[in-house]
Amino acid sequence: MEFFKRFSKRLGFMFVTLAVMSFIIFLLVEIMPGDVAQTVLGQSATPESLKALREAMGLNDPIMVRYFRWAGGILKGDLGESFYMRGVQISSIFWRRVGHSIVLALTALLFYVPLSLFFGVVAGVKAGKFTDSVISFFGLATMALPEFVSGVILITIFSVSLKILPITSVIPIGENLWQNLKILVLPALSITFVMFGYVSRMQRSSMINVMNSDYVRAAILKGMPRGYVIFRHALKNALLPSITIIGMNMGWLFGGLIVVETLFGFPGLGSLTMSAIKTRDIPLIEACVLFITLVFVVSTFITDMLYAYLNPRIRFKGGEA
Amino acid sequence: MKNFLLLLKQNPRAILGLSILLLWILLALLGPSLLPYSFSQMDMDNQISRPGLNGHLLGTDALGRDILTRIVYGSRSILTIALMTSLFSSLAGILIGFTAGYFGGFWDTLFLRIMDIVMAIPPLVLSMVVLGILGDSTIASLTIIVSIAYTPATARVARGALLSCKGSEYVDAARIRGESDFYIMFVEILPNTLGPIIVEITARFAYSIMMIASLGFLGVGLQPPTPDWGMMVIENKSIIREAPWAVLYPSLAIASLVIAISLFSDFISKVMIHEK
Amino acid sequence: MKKILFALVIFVLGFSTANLFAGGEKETEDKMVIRVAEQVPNLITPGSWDGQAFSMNSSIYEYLLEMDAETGELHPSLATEWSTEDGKVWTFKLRQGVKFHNGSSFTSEDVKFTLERTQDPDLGHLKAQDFSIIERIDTPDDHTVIITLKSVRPTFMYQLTDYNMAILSSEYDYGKLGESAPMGTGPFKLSQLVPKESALLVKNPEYWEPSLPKAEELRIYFVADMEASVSLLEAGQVDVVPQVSPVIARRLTDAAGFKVVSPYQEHRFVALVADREPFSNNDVRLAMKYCIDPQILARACQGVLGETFFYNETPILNRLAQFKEITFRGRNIEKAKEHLAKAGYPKGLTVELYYASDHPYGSELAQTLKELAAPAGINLDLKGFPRDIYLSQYWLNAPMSITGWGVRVDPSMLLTLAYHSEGPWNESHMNDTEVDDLIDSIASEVDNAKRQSYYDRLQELFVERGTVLNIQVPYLVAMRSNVQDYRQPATMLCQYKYTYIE
Amino acid sequence: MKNNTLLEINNLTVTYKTLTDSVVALRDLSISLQTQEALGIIGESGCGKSTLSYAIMGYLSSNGRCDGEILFEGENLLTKNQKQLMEYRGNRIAMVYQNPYSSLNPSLTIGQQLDEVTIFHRKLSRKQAREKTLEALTDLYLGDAEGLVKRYPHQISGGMQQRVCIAMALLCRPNLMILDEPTTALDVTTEAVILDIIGELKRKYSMSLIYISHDLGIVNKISDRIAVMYRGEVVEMGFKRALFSRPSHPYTRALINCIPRAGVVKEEVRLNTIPGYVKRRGLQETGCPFVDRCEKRVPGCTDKYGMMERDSNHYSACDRAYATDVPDKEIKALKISKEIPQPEERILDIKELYKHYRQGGTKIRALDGVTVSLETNQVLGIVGESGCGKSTLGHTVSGLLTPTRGHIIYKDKEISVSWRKRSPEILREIQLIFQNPGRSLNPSFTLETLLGRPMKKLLGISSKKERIKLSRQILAKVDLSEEYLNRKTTQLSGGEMQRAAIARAFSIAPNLIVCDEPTSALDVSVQASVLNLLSELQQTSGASYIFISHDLYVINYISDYIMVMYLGRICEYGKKSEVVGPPYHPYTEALLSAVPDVDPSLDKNTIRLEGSPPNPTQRIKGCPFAGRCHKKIGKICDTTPPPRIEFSESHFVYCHLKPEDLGAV
Repeated sequence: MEFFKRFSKRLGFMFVTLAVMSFIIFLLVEIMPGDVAQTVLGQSATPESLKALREAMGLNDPIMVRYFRWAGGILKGDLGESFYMRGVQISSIFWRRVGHSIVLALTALLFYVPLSLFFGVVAGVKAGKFTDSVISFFGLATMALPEFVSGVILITIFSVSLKILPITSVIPIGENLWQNLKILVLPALSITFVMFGYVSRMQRSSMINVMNSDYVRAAILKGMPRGYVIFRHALKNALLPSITIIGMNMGWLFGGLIVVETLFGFPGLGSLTMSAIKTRDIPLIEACVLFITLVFVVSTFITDMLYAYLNPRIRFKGGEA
Repeated sequence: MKNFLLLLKQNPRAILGLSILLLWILLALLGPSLLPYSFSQMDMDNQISRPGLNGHLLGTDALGRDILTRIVYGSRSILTIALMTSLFSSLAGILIGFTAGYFGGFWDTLFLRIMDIVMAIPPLVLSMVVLGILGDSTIASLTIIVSIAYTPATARVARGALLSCKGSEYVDAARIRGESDFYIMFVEILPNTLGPIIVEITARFAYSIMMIASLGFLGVGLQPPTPDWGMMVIENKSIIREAPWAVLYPSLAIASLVIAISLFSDFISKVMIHEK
Repeated sequence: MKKILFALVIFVLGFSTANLFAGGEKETEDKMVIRVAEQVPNLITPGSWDGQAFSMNSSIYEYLLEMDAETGELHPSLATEWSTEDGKVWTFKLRQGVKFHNGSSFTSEDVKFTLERTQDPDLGHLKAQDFSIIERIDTPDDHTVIITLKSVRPTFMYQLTDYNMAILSSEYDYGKLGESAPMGTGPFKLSQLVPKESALLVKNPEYWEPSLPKAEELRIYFVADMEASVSLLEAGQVDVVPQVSPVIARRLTDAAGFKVVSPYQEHRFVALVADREPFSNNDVRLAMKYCIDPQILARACQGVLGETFFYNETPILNRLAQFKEITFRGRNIEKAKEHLAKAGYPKGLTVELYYASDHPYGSELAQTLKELAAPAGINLDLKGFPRDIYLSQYWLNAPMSITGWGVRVDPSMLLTLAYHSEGPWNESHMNDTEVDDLIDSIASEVDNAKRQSYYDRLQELFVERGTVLNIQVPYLVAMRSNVQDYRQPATMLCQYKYTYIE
Repeated sequence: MKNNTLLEINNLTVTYKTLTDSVVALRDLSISLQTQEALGIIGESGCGKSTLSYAIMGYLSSNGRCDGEILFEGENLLTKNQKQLMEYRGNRIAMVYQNPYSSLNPSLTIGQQLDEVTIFHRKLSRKQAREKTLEALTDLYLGDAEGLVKRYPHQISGGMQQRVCIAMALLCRPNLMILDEPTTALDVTTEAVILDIIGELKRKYSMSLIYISHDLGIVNKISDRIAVMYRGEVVEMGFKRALFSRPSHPYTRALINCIPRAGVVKEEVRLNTIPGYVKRRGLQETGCPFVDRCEKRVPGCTDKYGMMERDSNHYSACDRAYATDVPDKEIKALKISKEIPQPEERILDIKELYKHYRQGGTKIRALDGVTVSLETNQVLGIVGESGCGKSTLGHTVSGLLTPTRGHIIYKDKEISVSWRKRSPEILREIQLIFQNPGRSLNPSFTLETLLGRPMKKLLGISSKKERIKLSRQILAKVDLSEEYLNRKTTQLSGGEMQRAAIARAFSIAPNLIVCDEPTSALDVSVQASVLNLLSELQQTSGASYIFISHDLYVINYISDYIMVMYLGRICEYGKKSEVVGPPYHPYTEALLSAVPDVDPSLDKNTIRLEGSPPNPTQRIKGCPFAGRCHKKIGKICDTTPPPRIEFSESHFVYCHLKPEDLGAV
């Protein structure tokens, strides 16, 4: 029962956050200097054409009316028409790009989550010894590399000198991402560096805390072999906090995505956001930023629930004997 | 302070971090006057020349400008912005975190919801949108934007530190002496929460350098010709085949500075724990 | 529970790594395909097309007349013949049996629609000013068009070769579909367009010239930066990459299997705005001119002065016939300081220089100009913006700016646009009656010798008190050596129908 | 090695290498333990008793170094590596820890954690192991064992968790069980039950025990022989009766005298205190560890030193406990008149006080209608187990908490409001002393600021010089020297910190001081000096106290009136002598029987209170104690609130029993 109550409360918060977020994004783009119509028409703008375009885009209506029209559209899945590329429906290019970004994000997750958890645990168990200082130093070094720095280094190694991986991620026409998985490797690796450093350090400290806890000492003094104690007693409690950390870091991951997709020209949501901001294509900016926020909020929610479900102290709150 | 030096001696990694950091600070302060070239001086005779050739230790970029000078100048702007950012976001963080944590109830939940919302947008995206809109990013606008992006994180740490002290008896003792809330927060509790807050400030320092460099890379960094490490990487990316050093050295500069600070902040957190 | 989780992770990891390296080569294609990597296109509807995505539009749309890439003469295309007696009334005979891609037939009605469309106020057509000269358009039959101008324009036929004057179908709604589904009478038809990513064009089976186009397909990849496009070229994934930088051009010509052509020159006009401080005073303009060292500017753009790179103080390209050789004043900091002192700025001045930071040569030129002007005390405060923001927010009302201008075979078209006091794109806000008269008489003068004398006078005037620094940069196109017969005349429209792969 | 000696430890020395120097935890320690024998180890905190237990289990932290030998059934454990030790741990030597909650894995069910012991050591199948587990749980009188095995540790009470740990230790019928302060974290009544069970199981499975505690009373109850440890050494070892009646080492004698016991009251005697505090032991230190604090010190003490057999089976490192060449320090009794001084006027009047607050959805009834009053210059002692509302009462009086209903009248002024709305005089006149001295003084301030602040704030003394003068005077009163002024709290010992807190409270001459368990966080010897200080200051300043504690003997020592509380309500109230003697409220009777006494001769049969622990969230219609009362008459106790029975005009009890039944002991 307690778990369900917590679940519905968090769900409520999530929707509230999303609603407020959508309004803030709408507001943020509203306060943009410069007139939207002027941006679209560019150098060919004449007073009459500006008026006509503003009318067509309904820019003269009060802000709240426009917000609810836009929000209504979003809920119905219609992301509206791009200001910049007139006549082009945003959803036509948006979802394809989102698909690519999610695959890239998942590949990055597949690379760094198992690696950082494994090395975090090993460093924690062998705290103070040589392996620990090697892993910690490596973790610290990689954490300090912004995505584009590690990307540039990877390019110079793999593309410029070894020439085995493409320097830029372009999907030939008529093919899809699954036929060109090679373009995923370098972008995913660049993100993996930063995230690995961060998560492995967290996992190491949580592992050390658990190894020094009373119940691990009690288990050892019950005569249980050290390996068994680590696997059975320590690991489960040590991995729990990492779930929230990975969930909380999705925001960082998406920040990284933007940098990496720009560096490698990867046709994903990040580079789309970048070109939207560059061309001030307002509906596209709103759609991209809202989607990034949605993914972030949903992932935090999922990791919260996963943490609550796996942690018996929260799942079985009631039933005090 | 005594055991600070003592601990330092036993921790080679911290010494490494501290020395690199001091080197960069020294370079930022004295560097420009020592170097023969100015950061925008164009030596047209040897554009894209290899490192070490004709007087350019780290070679030159496409416009024949000395890369070493530009990196040294770049360190000056990135260090100032990062320093100011971590200070502003920490001050704001402490103020917000403390008030929310101390008064609790409505304010606390309001604060948590706002923090959720502000942190919902990844800091980089938030800054990108705002800077993309403002157009020209100066040192001031970059500092403000990055500080806003990082205040939630510091506020959360400050709030956590306060909550751990708020329950202890010396706060109750102060209360029944009739002390004002302000006195309790900033005279009684603040000195005991300096540990985690200082650790947070140094960590924030490292992260803001990474973020400023990333913003530069995305093209919303400082207006040229003032050198900005992130911008240097993207400017020279198009000649990465001919002049890999023009891209590599700024990247290594960023990496070295951030690693140095992370090593040092790692050490600071050990000292703080030892202090308790 | 833990064991299943573990097995799942191993399976997924194994699957993705195996797949990564099994990319494998696609099956070799028998059809002849030309693959192009180009800048991400901005607005592509004719009329508001700012001329970036050449390959796509120049293959889908066609024009009344076509320019020969070598000689620059005009050849019949959709119009078979054209004639005028007094330069005021022009008659065009149209080609028979031509069809639009959507099947509708090409008639004089479509030409009339295209010309009248330039004056549509809601559209903001880029050629509105040039074609306001038209008095009346008559279409006696389906294949003849008679255009009566308000005043004599001997070179009027060149106006019809401008890239924005593609012949559009009167029944097709370009306002709504122009960006998502462009449609014309050209040699290639649009088969698939993924905005901001790629475009697939296929051979137009009913093209009026049966033997053309030679290639079956034209695949265009829109790639953000030039380095990425060149790496695709080197990796053999594309055949042609337009608009490469001189550095890369040099690298490719050295390497085997590639070649670089330079079809024409482009302008980079540095506008010294005449109606605002500080450049309203001609002395300040002269001071700025004395700071310029063309050799340094050429080097900054990796070009060679006099070969791929030219500089003068008039709006006329060195390579054009109308160009008048005037000896360059040479860089002279002392003279520059004198002029500044005379103009009332003994201690120098600061002026904001706006430019498009992501447009080729933009940031290099801006930073070099700042470096060149500094010794004379002129401090240029650089303001770089992405191209679209620059064009829409800052261009036309900045004190000093660098803007890229395409080439026009007939310079008078450029002069009326940019330097006539009523010109829509008068970025330097020039308001000089003598210049206006010269431009008007050039446009209307029938006699070639007399017209050339006006050009010469105009160029002397610009050197004396002009408001422009005309930096001419090369437009380089890199391609694999097996790409044959690549043609791109001064109208900037590349003619892929002739190109073939060996 | 005599034939039935189970464990023999010879010259065991353990040193820890810290950052700056190395510390000696155990020095040249020798103990032997026979089969089926219970050895009690008593010693104050920091004397190395836990280090001893971990040394035996072979689990010293990485910077620890062990010399000497630990022979268990003839085998020297120190020579064994971790793999070989595995065979001993949990199988032949088992250990139970102080904090049951943290020694059970939070994310494994209780069943899983017990089964794995027999699965590993006895190679049983999963099903057989579960049977053994259920069997062990019923041994510990844990009803509904089937349900318990599926639950997680956080779902059961502290007492039950400790029983589960003991069951876990017994699974393989170990020959030796080491108990490291197993009941310190539990309530007195729960403690009594567990101690009984341990005694029973020891006999049933003929195990030998090592019982480690700082509380001499508990050790008496469980063990036959007692070893007294001080700063890493055994100073005396022998049978408990001989040790209590005729202690040989001065430290043992001092230790026994400073523990408040039945019948020891402030009117008759000042508690014997041991000056100074336990210092860390360096490598080079030789001679008697107690020399710096011993009253019977003679020059020879610092060099000649060593354990010797005083009489049969009674060893000690020194026999000068009752040496006459140095006279006993004469302890001047407080000049307190026998009976309680005439009440000048009523200082505090509490009427029908309620305090309910909400914790995560459930309503906690901390105070459920308390009416009591206090005269000037008197000490009201409040005693009760954890969760009975005694601290909440103290906090509402001192203004930290606002009462839900009811009135608190202080010198005919209504103060049932929180500290925000109280006038400065009230804030000055009512002070609060906290349980944990370390946390009640701000760690980053010096004593000077700590003492100066209240004077500046509440007495308005603006001049710094004046404040320092006053601070010096008050420090002298709590016998702390002047140079303590510029020391930070982190540099003080536990006792010194509490004395500083008391100084701070008295620095502004309050009339009413609420002492919330001021001594329970301190060592026994330090506790005595604080209690003496508090009663002295109370007499000289004429202030009145509300003294809260869970230790009945401490309350008996210091208070004039005693109030026994249970689940937010009063069970019994009266003068000290009336409450401690018959007639009793059943709960008082149970409490008195449960408190272990230092004197082994009076072996009391403890009243075992079974039933569910007190749960403050339930609405109580009848008597709060009905659920556990051993004298429950019937339904009436559950349904109707007990009437108030007056034994004298100052002594009353809330109970349904007739007065004469309550008289029975």
